Amino acid sequence: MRNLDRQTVFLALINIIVLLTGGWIAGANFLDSYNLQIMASQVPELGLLALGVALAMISGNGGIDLSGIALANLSGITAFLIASQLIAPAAAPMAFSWSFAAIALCVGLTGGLLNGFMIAFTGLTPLIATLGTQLLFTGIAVWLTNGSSVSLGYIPPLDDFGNLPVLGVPLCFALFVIIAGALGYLLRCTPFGVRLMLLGSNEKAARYGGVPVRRMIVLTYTICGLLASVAGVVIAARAGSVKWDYGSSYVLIAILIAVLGGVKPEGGYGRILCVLLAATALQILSSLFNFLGISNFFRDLAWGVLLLALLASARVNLSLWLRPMR
Amino acid sequence: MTETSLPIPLFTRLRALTGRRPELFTLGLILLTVLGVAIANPNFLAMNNVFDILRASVVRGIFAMGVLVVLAAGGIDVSFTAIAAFVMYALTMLVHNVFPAMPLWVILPLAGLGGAAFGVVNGLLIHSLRAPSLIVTIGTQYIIRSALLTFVGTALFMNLPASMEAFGKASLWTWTGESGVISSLPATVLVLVGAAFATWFLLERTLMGRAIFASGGNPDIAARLGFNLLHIRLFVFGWAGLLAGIAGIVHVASNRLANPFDLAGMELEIIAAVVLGGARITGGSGTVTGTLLGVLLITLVSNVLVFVGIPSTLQLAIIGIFILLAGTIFALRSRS
Amino acid sequence: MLSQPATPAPPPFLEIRNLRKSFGGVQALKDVSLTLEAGQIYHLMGENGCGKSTLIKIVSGAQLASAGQILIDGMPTGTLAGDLGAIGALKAGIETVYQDLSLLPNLSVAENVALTGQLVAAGGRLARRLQRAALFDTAAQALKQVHLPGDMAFLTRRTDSLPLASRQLVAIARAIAARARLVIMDEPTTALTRQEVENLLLVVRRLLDQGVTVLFVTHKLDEVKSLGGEAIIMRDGEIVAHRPVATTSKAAISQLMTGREISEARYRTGSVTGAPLLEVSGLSQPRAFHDLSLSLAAGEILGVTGLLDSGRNELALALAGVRPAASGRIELDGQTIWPKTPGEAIAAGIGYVPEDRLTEGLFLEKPIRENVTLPVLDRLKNTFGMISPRRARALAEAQIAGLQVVAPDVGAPVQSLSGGNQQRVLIGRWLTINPRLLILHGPTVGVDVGSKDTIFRIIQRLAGEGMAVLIISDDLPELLQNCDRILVMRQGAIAASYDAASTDEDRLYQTMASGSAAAPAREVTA
Amino acid sequence: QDKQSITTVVKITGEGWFVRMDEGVKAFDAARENIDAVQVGPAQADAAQQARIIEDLVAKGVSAIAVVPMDPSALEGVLRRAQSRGIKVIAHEGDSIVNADVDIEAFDNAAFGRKINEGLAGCMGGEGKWTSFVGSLGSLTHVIWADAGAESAAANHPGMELVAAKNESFNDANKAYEKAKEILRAYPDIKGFQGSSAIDVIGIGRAVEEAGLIGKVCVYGLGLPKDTGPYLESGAVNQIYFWDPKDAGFVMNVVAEKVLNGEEIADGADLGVPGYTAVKVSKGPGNGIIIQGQAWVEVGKDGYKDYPF
Ligand SMILES: Nc1ncnc2c1ncn2[C@@H]1O[C@H](COP(=O)(O)OP(=O)(O)OP(=O)(O)O)[C@@H](O)[C@H]1O
Ligand SMILES: Nc1ncnc2c1ncn2[C@@H]1O[C@H](COP(=O)(O)OP(=O)(O)OP(=O)(O)O)[C@@H](O)[C@H]1O
Ligand SMILES: [Mg+2]
Ligand SMILES: [Mg+2]
Repeated sequence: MRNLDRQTVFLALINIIVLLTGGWIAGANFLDSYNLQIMASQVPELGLLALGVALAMISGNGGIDLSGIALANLSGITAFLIASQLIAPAAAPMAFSWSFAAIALCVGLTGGLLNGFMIAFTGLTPLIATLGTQLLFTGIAVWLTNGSSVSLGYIPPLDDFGNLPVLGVPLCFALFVIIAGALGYLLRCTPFGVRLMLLGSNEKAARYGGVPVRRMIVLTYTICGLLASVAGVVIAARAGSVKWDYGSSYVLIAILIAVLGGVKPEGGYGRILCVLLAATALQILSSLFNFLGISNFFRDLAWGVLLLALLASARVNLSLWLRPMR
Repeated sequence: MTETSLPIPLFTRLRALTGRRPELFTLGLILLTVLGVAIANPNFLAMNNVFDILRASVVRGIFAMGVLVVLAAGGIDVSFTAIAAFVMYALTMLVHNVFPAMPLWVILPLAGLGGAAFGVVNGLLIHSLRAPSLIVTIGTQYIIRSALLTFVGTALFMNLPASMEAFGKASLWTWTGESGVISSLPATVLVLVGAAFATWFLLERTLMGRAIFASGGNPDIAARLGFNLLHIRLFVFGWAGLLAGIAGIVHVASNRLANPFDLAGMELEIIAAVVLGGARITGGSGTVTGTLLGVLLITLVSNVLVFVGIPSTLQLAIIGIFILLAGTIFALRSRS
Repeated sequence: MLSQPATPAPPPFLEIRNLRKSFGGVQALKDVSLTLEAGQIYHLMGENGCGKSTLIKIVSGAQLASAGQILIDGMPTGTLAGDLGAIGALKAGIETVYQDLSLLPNLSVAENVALTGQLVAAGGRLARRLQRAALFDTAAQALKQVHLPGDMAFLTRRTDSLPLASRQLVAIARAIAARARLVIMDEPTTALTRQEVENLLLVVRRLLDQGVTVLFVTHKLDEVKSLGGEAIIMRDGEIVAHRPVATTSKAAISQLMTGREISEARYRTGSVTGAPLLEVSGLSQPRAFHDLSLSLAAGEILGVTGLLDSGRNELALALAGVRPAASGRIELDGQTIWPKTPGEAIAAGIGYVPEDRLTEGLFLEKPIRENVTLPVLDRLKNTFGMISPRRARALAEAQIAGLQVVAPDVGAPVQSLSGGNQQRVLIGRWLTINPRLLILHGPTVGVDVGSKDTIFRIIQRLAGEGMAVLIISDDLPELLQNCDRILVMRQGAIAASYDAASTDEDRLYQTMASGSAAAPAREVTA
Repeated sequence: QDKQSITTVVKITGEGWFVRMDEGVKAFDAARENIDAVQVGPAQADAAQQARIIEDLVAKGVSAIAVVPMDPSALEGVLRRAQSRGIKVIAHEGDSIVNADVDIEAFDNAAFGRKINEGLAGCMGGEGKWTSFVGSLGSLTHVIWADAGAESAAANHPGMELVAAKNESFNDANKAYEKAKEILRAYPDIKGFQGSSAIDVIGIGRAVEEAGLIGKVCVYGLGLPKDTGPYLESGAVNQIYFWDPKDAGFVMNVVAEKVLNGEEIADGADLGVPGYTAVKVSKGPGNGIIIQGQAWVEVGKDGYKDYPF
């Protein structure tokens, strides 16, 4: 128990330290409310995908979701193509936005179900299954758009959702936090979450203990798909356009965030709050680098080092040094 | 229960055979694909096509040999493309700037050495951090690639050393089609043959090979039986790095340019090829023959779509479906 | 220590001096000293968690000692035993057959048997040619000594495709192939049927004849008696006694191990009170069992035994919904049920304690609380659909108190408990659903006499409360001590049914092992 | 008074093209005491990363952003927010962008496409099969060049037959090579290639060289002198077309400075940079304007050594 708290505190501290260091060396602009809002509104795309990866990892059995960003893009593209057929965005922007979101969620649900079924019923390892669906989703997106990006145009409600702060908090960030909160609640406090953790810790024992393993796996990856489609809506809202290869660098970054957040890649353990804190820490760090005009290559280097350092910190036994000398 | 001595049905026997020799299944898929494409477009069986597919398989194949060894030992490596990029770019620059006359037989071993050094660091980290190799190599991939781009260089590099230029152009056999188009079997194929043979020898004829499969089957037990896990990991990732370094140079030589942005994002596709060749992603199995077939299969599928007349916008989706279907059949087969 | 010869003689084969080992705060070994002579058999005995496995791991180089010395032929192997390392121990001729056998599942029989020899010859260095011809030769010879086939088909089989008994023998063949001077066996007989145990004991005797020293770890006193030699008894990380087996009674050994008296008497005191609860008729599963019928009343304890391939395990799995049968009829309390998943069995009121608690039963790194409350999570929800932490804790605490589990806190991970306590946590899980029928599959495998005693008392209490209990086990004394009736299965059918009070091990065993031609000794219909 | 800051955001850091552009930005920075001009860009060719960088610049509060968009439509949102915070937005190679004050094109894209195709047609003698390559179908300018080339061929050279148009090379020389091989296989009698991405001609050139078709097949297209050099030497690539990214980088900053100072840029204005001495100004898709220069350069085997990039 104490161990868990240590990690949360550690990540929270990183957030605060980076933020303060930023304010100190990058100037007051870094800490003003506008920049905080910008950083907050940048977190959800990646954060949602990282939550999906975390969930897949927790379910165990080599769980991972490589198809997240591909599904997010496909959701956005399909939703736009269908919704703009049904409703003219300019005429009824609100109705358009809602139907856009609804269709995107349906696509995410379908894609997640496909992942879940592939993994639960064919015995395909998640890595290969989601690699296959990643290509499939990307491929469909390319086919639908002929490879070019699709511009949504300026649709006020969507744009507001992506960028407008309400009471100082960007809407999409608020949604992200709410989703993360719900997910955290689901994992920690509900029978589903406890079963998922147990399933990830020992699949056979979970089956013998009456956990409906396949249903759980399908459900888990469906949630991952839904998270991806929400990310798709956020992307569409913020970029004002959708394209098949948007965020192609996100696949590995999402895994990075999940692992930085302390999710055990072998399954059975992970905390949503930590994943959230890892996502914000990475965001603040990367914004800081942009503020300082530090090369983006160097930022990637820093992330790699951070990941290894975090893995190493789990290996270092602090009590070894804290023990008084004999 | 006593087994009845009824003649075993053909299907069951076939299944038992592919259970023992999963690469036969891969071979079957290849034959099916070739047959399908040849029916759709008989031109496909022309010699220049065979050469082209071989040529396109070389770099993938060399990488895949390294990945096979890592998978067999129960690990996953996604940093090898970054290692290859680093080695190929840094070494090409070094040779060009300092020893422009360096012959190929020095360059290739140097590349191997450089790659192996990175790989050994991977192995060391995985062993000492006791973390899953997928995660550790994601970290090192970031570090290696961005170190290359931050500290070594980012620009496309066209002035290859003469020996590499010649190696890229060398051909084992040239064939002139009726239209006067020349196609040639590149000499780089020899590197793949060498890498495959060395990997086969290593896996099947040395104690290290057995140790690799042993640690892939169950590392704790292997350690108890006296196999030194640290040595195995250092070797396995070192081997993957070595082959990656060599593959990088082959890539540069045959492309006749060194682009530090190249090869990124290829890693998962190569892992998929090895898995389609019958190696389990959970470790402890896999063969060189199967891996070569897996690479051939992936190259084939990504190269024949034009021949069948599938528009290029559908290619990604088709390859995805193919991986899902083949993977599923594989998974179902090995489960029964 | 105790058996040190008085006159100066050649140094003992193996001497352990003042060995200590601690894990964090736990002192697993406290100052252990021990001498082993060549060609002798030693039995290492003691309750769960007394430090047997730790001692073995240190001697075989799998773990480092905190302090102490190990000498082989009078020569120190380093200040700390762990300096030996796995390969060092193998070189010194120490072979260990661990509880889990330590076979490499994906390698062939030949490789499992003979690879170690080549590895030791190479001094652990891996950059060596694999001697393929020698590999097969050595393996074939070693396998012959344990009565396994040495033909190519068997040599090239993957070990994970072998039955358990053969795997046990393959592991011993490995020790033979490596020309071990000391063979350590950690609970080698837990999963074997009696026939297989006999076979194993035969092999052990032959090893002794060849001058090999054997260190045998077991909880089964009968085997100790049958093999003779010396008993080394541990309690709480210390050696408390070292005496010849021949002159020490079973009761005395038990008492030395536990520090209290354990009765050998029958635990079953109650009698069947209720009406028939479980009615199974015509249950069949191809290649496992066919046309099984049995009935079990509330408050009754029914034992089922048989050889490994008799279908008893499959019967357990079919009733528990893990691997449903193909045809037949199961009635529980007048209702026809057909559990296709463990979940459905649980819903019908069937609890199943699986055979292998580590891989099939427990979530080792998870707290006791979650291990116990898994089947009833839905019942612990409050109005917000949230598991009430208070209720979960209270339930888990009630269960472990009822089963006398020794644990610091229900938040402690299960892996911090000893084997007997782990088993009780697992039983506690099923008691949360108040099952009508509790199926116990090998309830005391790898559990020491003290914990066994506790578990048996719990079983009796449950039956007394009206639960129907089905014990599937090959530990015949356990069945005789606890059951009302014992069904003996053979080749997928029920060969006989005995009244437990009036039968004995020999008769049960004969029924189990006799060929299908021999008629059962006496049929008792319930 | 605060120094003004102009940040140029490119598609990807480190590529030869943008390294050369950086020289222009640096030159501008050195030339202006009171202006800080720097160039940044993402590490991966990913529109998302580019958008993030711009957002951070907006938060940082730079005076002007000059951007070479990876995917113009993916930047509309963030550029609108930049403008609403009073930041001036200059684009280059993005004449479809609505939320920009100025878009600078080195030339009239359609004219550039026609020009390349004219060269190709001359080499082919106005007869035979030819095909075109684009970096990706999403690259607007590439598509314009390829389409304009196709129109020009259709209008002026009825003997030229366009086959398998607009092959995607994904800005990867190896992919361009493999595509070109496929084309050579599928159309053994092909006579000409028109490339759009700077590396297209490298890949095509290699395929042509290996097939022993130097002199039989014409290769024309966008290219960088230094990178394409070996193929120009061997004759596998006949002629390359480009504009100097250094000048483009410089002129973007010049325009940004003018916009910051509130200066009007009229039709025919002289921006003081070669190729941009008499620019054409037209209205953009949004409230901004589009500036067009005549900054193209065309070199073959003989002239490429004059350009050190
Ligand atoms: N790796 C470890 N970390 C912490 N404690 C350990 C570890 N291994 C053993 N222990 C503790 O050391 C003590 C001795 O354990 P050991 O496994 O040697 O017992 P054992 O006599 O073999 O028991 P059993 O009969 O159940 O096999 C126990 O209290 C156990 O909990
Ligand atoms: N020295 C030997 N004595 C007896 N049988 C052997 C010996 N060497 C190999 N065999 C068996 O003969 C069969 C064929 O051997 P081969 O050398 O072709 O190995 P393989 O595993 O089939 O091939 P590869 O190593 O190429 O995958 C196998 O079943 C192998 O186990
Ligand atoms: Mg033990
Ligand atoms: Mg200046």
